[in-house]
Amino acid sequence: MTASRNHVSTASPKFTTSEMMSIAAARELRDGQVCFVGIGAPSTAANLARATHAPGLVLIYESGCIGAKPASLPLSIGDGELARTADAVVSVPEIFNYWLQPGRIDIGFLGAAQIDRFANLNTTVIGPYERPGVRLPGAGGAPEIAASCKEVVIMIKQNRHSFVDPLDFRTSIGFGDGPGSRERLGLRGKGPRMVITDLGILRPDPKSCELTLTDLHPGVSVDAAREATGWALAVAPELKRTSAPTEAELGELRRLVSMRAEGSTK
Amino acid sequence: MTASRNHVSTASPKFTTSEMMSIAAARELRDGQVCFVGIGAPSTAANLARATHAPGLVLIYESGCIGAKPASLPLSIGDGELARTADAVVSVPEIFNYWLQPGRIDIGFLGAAQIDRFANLNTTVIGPYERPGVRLPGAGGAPEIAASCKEVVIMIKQNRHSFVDPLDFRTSIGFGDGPGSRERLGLRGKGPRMVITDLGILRPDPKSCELTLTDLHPGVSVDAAREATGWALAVAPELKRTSAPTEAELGELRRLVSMRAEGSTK
Amino acid sequence: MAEIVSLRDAVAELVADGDTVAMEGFSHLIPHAAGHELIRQGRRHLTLVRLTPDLVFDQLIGMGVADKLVFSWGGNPGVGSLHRFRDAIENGWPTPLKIEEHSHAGLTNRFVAGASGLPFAILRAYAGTGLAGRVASIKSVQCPFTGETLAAVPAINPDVAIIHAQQADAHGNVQMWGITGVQKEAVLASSRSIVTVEEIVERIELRPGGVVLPSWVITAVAQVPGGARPSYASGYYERDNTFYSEWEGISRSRDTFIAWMQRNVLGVGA
Amino acid sequence: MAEIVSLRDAVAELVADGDTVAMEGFSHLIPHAAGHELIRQGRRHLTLVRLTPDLVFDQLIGMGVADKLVFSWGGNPGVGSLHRFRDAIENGWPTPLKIEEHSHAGLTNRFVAGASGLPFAILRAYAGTGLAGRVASIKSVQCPFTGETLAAVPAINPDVAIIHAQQADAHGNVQMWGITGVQKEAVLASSRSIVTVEEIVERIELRPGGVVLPSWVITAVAQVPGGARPSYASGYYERDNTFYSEWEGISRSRDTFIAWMQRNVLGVGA
Repeated sequence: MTASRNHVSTASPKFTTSEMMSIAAARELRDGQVCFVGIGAPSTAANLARATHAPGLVLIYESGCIGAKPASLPLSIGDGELARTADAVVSVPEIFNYWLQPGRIDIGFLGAAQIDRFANLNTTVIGPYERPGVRLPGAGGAPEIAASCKEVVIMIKQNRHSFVDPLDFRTSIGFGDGPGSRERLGLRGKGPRMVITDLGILRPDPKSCELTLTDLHPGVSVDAAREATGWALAVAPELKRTSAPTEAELGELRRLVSMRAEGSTK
Repeated sequence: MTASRNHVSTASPKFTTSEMMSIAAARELRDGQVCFVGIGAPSTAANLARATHAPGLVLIYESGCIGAKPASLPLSIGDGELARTADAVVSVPEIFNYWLQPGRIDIGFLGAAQIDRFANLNTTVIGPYERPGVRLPGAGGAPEIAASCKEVVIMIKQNRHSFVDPLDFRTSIGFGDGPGSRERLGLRGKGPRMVITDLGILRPDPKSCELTLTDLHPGVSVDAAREATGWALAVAPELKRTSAPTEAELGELRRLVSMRAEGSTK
Repeated sequence: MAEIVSLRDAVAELVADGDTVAMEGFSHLIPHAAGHELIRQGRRHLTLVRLTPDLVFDQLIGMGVADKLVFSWGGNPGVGSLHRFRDAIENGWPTPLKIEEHSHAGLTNRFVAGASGLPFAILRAYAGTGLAGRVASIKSVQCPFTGETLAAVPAINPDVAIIHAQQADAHGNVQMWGITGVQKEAVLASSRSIVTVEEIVERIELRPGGVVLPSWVITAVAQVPGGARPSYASGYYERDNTFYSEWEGISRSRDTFIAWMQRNVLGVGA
Repeated sequence: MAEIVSLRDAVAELVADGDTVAMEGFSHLIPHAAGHELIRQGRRHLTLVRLTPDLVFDQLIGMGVADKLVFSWGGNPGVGSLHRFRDAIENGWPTPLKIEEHSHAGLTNRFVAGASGLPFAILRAYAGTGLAGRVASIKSVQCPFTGETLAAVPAINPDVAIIHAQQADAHGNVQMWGITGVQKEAVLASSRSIVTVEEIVERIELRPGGVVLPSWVITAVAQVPGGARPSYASGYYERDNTFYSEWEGISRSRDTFIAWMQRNVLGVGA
């Protein structure tokens, strides 16, 4: 909770859009929730939440670490720091079968390369599957995180490459083809609660399930968000403005990120 | 390997029929084999083998103990001594799913209340199932031990109550209804290799699968074995005579049994 | 998150008449004290679930707590029969007891399916036995790849799981070690759970063979030192094998059984 | 019982061209040294299996060892792409690479089924995704109790499993600890297995979180200190995150990749 020593206290500290995205995501996690965390941006946000307003947040990584409390940001989902600080380390079969699949996780926290208007995600290929332009890493734990967690929060930078319709490949399901899709597929979790980008926050419309811009980060215009979206972006009638990062949030985020850099030289 | 201090060395020491049964069974286990052990007589025989000619016998108990090396005979399959001396203790789901089911165990070692001519076993009820005269403990691990181990060795006292045809209930399968039964049921193990009783040893006929008396323990007559069998007992043309227990075997058996008695007062 | 409460309050709040209650412990860490509390509070019409019903289930059945038993091996390990269990099945005393009977492999996989959020489990089991065809919760399924037929058993998802463990911390995280049976699966398969523990420690230090259940999958933790006796708690006390042998005599007649229960369970506070 | 041999002999005797080889290690204990030995011995036409192919699989694929990859996530964790993996899929260099792609949940359950001697596993997975319908090893099955439809995946039973662990004893019993992924299942599912270890100890003392594989389920144990580098071995050395970052530059071009392999793998003894 200590501010970074390098940062001068001001009423509105400067921050990057990536930092705003991490901080907006961290704010969405409540103390005591159980959170299945993908690596990268989701892990940064979850650890920021744990280091600030949600010290009792339970972090679960697909490597088998339950209740990990890393002092620095892990570089991979299997870092030794996660295992050393976990309440329990279980096998990979167990983490998927006993912990994720039954729907006992509150929040699944995912990133992706592409997202569509129903918050379906692509982490598989850009271009045709058989002869891809870019081969992405693939599914990993994402399809079952997306299906089985009670709710899902997605972090993704918003631009014409990432916000596309249709996806080149549907790796993980959000709301499928729209209302009723998840129910027809027998999925237990409620699906994406929100998508947090570097420009703002989108939430599914309660009726149409279509992602709707509901919040803009400081300094971002609706037009900029529309311009960064590969379909006609729905915008909520009353747009909220995200509060700028506090000094405490920014300081803690920067501390975590700098510790990762140090950790990587070990 | 030390003889009991209480026993005077003679050329042919005195022994009970139960002792002969344990010793005959122990002799059938070879060093380095992996043996899934039921409690009671099978556990006694397996631990006797490990204490005498088969120090590298790997004992597996359904409580999850792999490679248990108890110094005294366990009273239950879940004794602390088994866990303390095991190479690994795993969960009960794991012991059945990863260790027994795939057929990686050499020998399954079973007892029963009743056996029929095809070495099927009953540990469920005496009398009708819905209104039993005697309710027995039930299946436990036996049906899958009988089905999945590469071979099965059965220990049972031979009399008109235990050697019956038909069984009151078929809890665990030997050769089912005879030749081809196991194959039709898709069982992977070869089934019972032998049945060791207090009177002798029976082995399945290679063609008919019917249990055939092949060995008589010292002092037992064919007529006595026939009299103790609830069906017309098949007898091998060349009957072998079991060697009497050696002093070393008896001494070790008695030491193990006496240590159980001591252990039970803890 | 688990609440740390008294055993009396845990049973009062979390176990209702008619519930399905799994009490696990495979020859180790058997929740005897919790069973006695169920008896003292006069629970009725329970469906009791356990792979290896032994003395505490004999007591629960003999006191008329259960309408039904789901099990795979019922006996006094290393000693012999459970006489109260037999009396209930053979003679309907004190009340008829319905049974649903599996093998260990089958019932353990019912817990696995329950813990996994699956409606059923597949296994190689029951082929050629009298259980197949007789027990409604044993069916079969075909492999969609090889066509092979396998046994299928339905998930079991009890209302309450009750287990005993060595340690909890102040947050309600639990650790057990030694033979841990199917306790993790029983807790994860159940809607609610009660864990009695030998002691509440400042901080759980992971042990070799330690199995941890985090607080957020447990409903209530109660400190009950000796809560597994006459079973044992590895690292705390040994199995009272003498009592297991004595139970044969105590339980053989209805009168000696009732007298023993009056003296040792009903007349004793939680 | 496991034989204790050199890594060179283990690979020479147990891995043949055309074999299906699972090399497991979930961001920990990744068997790099064994992978390099496969490259040095010039194995060809392997089907490689791994949940998380990363640097050592990039190297194996880039050196033309594999015809096919069965996997669920292929990347340089925390860094980015695997360029040799991408070059093989996107451009067929140095040889076309067939892929069979699952999610972690699906592939891990294929190992579980393989270790369990079952022909398939059931799970809640793939519904509504592009993998269902595209991947032949994803089918469905109906619950015989509830009628619910679940995903089914076939068991995977590799010819050889290769893993790295911290310790073995002189009998070939193995212990690993920390994140242990799906290594136990990989060994139990495979016909043969090679375990490289940091050290051979007098006697295995069970650790918290320790997973033991007894000697009699292992084919060969080879002592290879540092055999997981640049991955890590909990209790022995840390992950070389710098090298993971540098691999991005090394692997990006075919030339720098080949030069690195020549210098650091082909020119070095086992």
